[in-house]
Amino acid sequence: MTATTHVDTVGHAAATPEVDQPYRELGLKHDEYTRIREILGRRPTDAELAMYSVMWSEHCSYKSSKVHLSYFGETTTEAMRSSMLAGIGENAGVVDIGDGWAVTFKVESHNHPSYVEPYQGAATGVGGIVRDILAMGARPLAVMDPLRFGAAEAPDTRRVLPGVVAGVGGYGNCLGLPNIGGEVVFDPSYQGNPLVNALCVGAMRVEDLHLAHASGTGNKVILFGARTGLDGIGGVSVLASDTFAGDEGGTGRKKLPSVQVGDPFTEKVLIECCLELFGAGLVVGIQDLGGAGLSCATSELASAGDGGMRVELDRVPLRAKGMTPAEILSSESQERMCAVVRPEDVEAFMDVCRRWDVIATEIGEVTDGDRLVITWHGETVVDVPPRTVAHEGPVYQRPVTRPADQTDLEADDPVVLERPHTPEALRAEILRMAASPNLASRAWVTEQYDRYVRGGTVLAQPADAGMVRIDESTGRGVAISCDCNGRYTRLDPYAGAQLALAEAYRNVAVSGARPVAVTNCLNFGSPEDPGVMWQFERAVHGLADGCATLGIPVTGGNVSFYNQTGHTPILPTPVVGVLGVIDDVRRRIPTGLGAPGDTLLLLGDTADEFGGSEWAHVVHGHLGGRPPAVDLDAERRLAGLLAGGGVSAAHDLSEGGLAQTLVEACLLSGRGARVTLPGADPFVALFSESSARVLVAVPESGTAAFTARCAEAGVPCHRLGTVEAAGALAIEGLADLPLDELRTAWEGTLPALFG
Amino acid sequence: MRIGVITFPGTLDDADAARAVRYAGAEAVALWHGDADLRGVDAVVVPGGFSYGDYLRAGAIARFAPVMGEVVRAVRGGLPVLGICNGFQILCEAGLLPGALLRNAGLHFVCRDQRLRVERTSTAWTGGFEAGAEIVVPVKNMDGRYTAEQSTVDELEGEGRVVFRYLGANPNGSLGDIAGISSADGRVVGLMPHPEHAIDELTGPSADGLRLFTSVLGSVLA
Amino acid sequence: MARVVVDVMPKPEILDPQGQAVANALPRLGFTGIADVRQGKHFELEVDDSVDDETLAKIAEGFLSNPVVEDFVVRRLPA
Amino acid sequence: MARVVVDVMPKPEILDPQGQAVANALPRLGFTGIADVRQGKHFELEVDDSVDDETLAKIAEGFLSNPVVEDFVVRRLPA
Ligand SMILES: Nc1ncnc2c1ncn2[C@@H]1O[C@H](COP(=O)(O)OP(=O)(O)O)[C@@H](O)[C@H]1O
Ligand SMILES: [Mg+2]
Repeated sequence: MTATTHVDTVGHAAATPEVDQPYRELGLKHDEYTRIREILGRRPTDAELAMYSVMWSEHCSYKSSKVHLSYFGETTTEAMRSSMLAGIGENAGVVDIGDGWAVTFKVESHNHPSYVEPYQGAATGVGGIVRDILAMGARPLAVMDPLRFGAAEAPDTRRVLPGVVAGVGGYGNCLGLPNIGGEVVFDPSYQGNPLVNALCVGAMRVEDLHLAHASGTGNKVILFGARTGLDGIGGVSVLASDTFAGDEGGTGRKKLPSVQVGDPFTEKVLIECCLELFGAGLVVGIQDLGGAGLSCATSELASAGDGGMRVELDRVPLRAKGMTPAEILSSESQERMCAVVRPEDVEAFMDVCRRWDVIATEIGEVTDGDRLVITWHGETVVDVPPRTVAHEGPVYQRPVTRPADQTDLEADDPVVLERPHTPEALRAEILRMAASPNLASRAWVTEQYDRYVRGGTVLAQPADAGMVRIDESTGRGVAISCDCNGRYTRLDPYAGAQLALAEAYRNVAVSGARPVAVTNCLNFGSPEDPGVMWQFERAVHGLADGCATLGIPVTGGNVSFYNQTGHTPILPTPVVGVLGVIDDVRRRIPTGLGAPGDTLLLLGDTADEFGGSEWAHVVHGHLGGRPPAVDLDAERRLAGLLAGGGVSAAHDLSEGGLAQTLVEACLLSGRGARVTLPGADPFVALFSESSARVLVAVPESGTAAFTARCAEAGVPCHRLGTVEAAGALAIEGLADLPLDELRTAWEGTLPALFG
Repeated sequence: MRIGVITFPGTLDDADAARAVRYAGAEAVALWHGDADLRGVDAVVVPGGFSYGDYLRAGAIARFAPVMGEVVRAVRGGLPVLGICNGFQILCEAGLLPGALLRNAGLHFVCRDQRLRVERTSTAWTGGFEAGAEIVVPVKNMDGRYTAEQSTVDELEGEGRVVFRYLGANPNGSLGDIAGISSADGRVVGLMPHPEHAIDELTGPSADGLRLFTSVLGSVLA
Repeated sequence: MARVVVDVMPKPEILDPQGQAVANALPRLGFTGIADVRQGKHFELEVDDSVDDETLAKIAEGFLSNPVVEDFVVRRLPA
Repeated sequence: MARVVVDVMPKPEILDPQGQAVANALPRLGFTGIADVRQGKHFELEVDDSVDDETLAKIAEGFLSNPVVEDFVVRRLPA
């Protein structure tokens, strides 16, 4: 049996319109299939059907989210756009950060694969986002990993979390990229739907920006990197079994696991090889191969270019025997890239690949037509207008309805919850909160990640934001933070998305950097649920409006739908990443307490706000009411103040409130503090999660000047106390908490659960 | 003074090692695994990373590279060589240092700021330290558990060839808390922690690691 | 007491970067004629005679291997 | 073409934390009667008939295993 004897060619497809094709099994709706037949004027071949089905999937086509995502564009002003070199629609957004440097960053989800196979799912998630950044022409500089799991003590979390963390580390460490931050959040709603988001940031000289375009008739298309195997073609295997049915008892591939295995060593070599190719000016256009593999790379390159493309699929180096054209086009084998190269540069291109032992194969060329034509041993198996595959997929206006329970949820105000009053009870509550899974030290996770490689890491976990140096001569660098509180978003998706933005923005500002751009990863339930679509629409609007208020653009993002078990969706989780620029990383603000004798100030006001709070969750298992009020103007004033310096250390306030911030600041710097709580109600002062607040340490001698600057900037400032050398957090009239006791509480939890 | 820094496929900390060399005031010379040529350098650093993915065994494949043949030859002539992390593993695999480095006892990759004691200062790479100095240098590895036959360990201890020892919690289950060792003549040193990540307080926990690189300047010029 | 061996190998269609690394290195070391290498895990267990084959299969499948990406073989060694 | 298997195990006197971890976990999973577990590597090679036993031993000893800490066994499988 040879594959060629059974291949479904364009000619064969035209001659056999009646053939029954398994489009439903491939996830296409009847009217989508009908549209493909209309576009082509005949039925699609197996290979075409494979391409359209993956490219028109929710994941690749954004068919449910497109109509909402356009709001990001509508709300981005010219001023916000001015420093954007590439935005939504490219592999990753690119921002001009000055001095001739461009920075690109993006988050992507790898949620479901990480549930099926935690290690490989997480590993290939990191690998994929790194290739996205590489495809912009940038050197990848660092990664981050916002993660969410089911309840900390659930048995499945014990399966998923250690595997995910080992996978993120196994891939990133071996690739030589420092991990500079992320999130670990536990909530029962993620049981069965863990969220594994991965962020990568890279930098390049502005003139080296490479976009995914296949232009220039006669230019060659070169596939390089790993061989193509049967990875991740689960869905398309129905075509294979169809094609082969009857032969040798049907060698269908029904049982193929749809997992991909990562090879970080190959990716490391691929990165160095690509950078050498870029440096030598040998690349006209480039695209990574991620989800949808060659289907995506060829159709996107061709449709973004000015001509057509011809590809000889039988030239693709394979790892498995007997692969069909449809399988080769759909394979999600990792560590591959596709480049467009001028004919006169092909030899030099191949030389660089040989030096790095990277397999490179010319598989086609750019043509002057407007068709993507793919042949298999001389016969045409694909002949399509590439835009119809890559950009003109279906668009849905899904029904949007505010969920029926939303009103009751908002009405369920946490004021009714029993609060601790006595000093003893408050002291115990501080320790209990510090030890709770969402607030406890992340060291068990982050110690598995290399933070030092490349020698440019200035801040990393447990700092508020990660920071890397980009230019060694000037000290110019970037800071990034990713945040989201899904409980806030559940209570109010519009405000929740803004609170995520506010926190990431604040974390970046607290590091001493100036926030300049935003990326996101919107993790939601099923778009076919009108309630979920309502959450989605509200969150997008909240984020976009928030960005407009702050004056920083969304440069890209990713949508992950269908995160639900049965009819129960996850908490709506729009993870927001904010990028900041710092002219000289030597001026970064360390996270912690500063020197003994420094004055401790609380910037921002505290109100009685417990809706969606960690305290309500930990102590009462309660979720209801309103999330904390959003005040983006206050966030902006705060950021402006911090950019002016004068601070020796800082730490932002978020989940767990001031109590948690004080505990962490003491433990991170190994110093004590003597503080008096502001306001009349110690419980509110300790645990409220009001936004736009930061704890800062200011040298004693500079305190008066700093508070004057606060007044000028319109930032409320409350004197809390002083930093002490001695080892305790002393809260006046309430509690004396020795650092050792705090440390035991804070550091013991994750090792005990996952040790 | 010129110090070579070798790059294998999968080497990660070569740029960092080169930066440390420059901070120490020497010239860093890039050496390529496939070239049997040390380009006339006065000392060599075999840096950290995951050469060939460490898929077979840490350092197992890299040690057969053409450049390593030259390193082995030059060591016989007294060339100072420093192996850091994967570089240490490669030197052990190549037989330039005794013993082997196995999977961490905790079975996880461990990255932390590690306290060390400098046990031997009569090596090409530690001459600038005070005997018994305590330093802080990052450790980050998957396979850092130093292991050797008891007789080898006894010999190392007896001859004072343990150069660095972990203080506080042993991060990987290394025998005798051994973090780094040297050849009998003190010209070849291997250690798991990363001195090239401790060359200033901006990007590392201390600047203690820089002293290994300044030490070798002294030892070569002397 | 019986000695039991469990060999766990990546499934044939699954990428095996470890085996690949070895296969690619062999010719460089001067060894030719090795067409393919796959690398997996080898476990040696000392088990009580009371432990039956079904239990061993459960241990191998549910714990020593990851059925999503690996196959296994259990062998009892002659005492 | 012949199929050759090489098993590489940590020497008996070398601490084997991976095997230990398995051995410690089994009782927690409800499997009793497993006295000891050791974990090593298992290689499967496809070799040309021209490759003799001596060459295979060299590959196993000089490359697939580290004689300082590991032992190995080479087996040719019946075709
Ligand atoms: N999965 C992870 N990977 C890397 N760093 C993490 C991860 N989870 C948390 N961190 C880091 O731990 C620190 C504390 O996290 P978090 O409490 O979420 O910070 P914040 O509330 O300031 O956003 C931060 O530096 C964060 O980047
Ligand atoms: Mg956070």
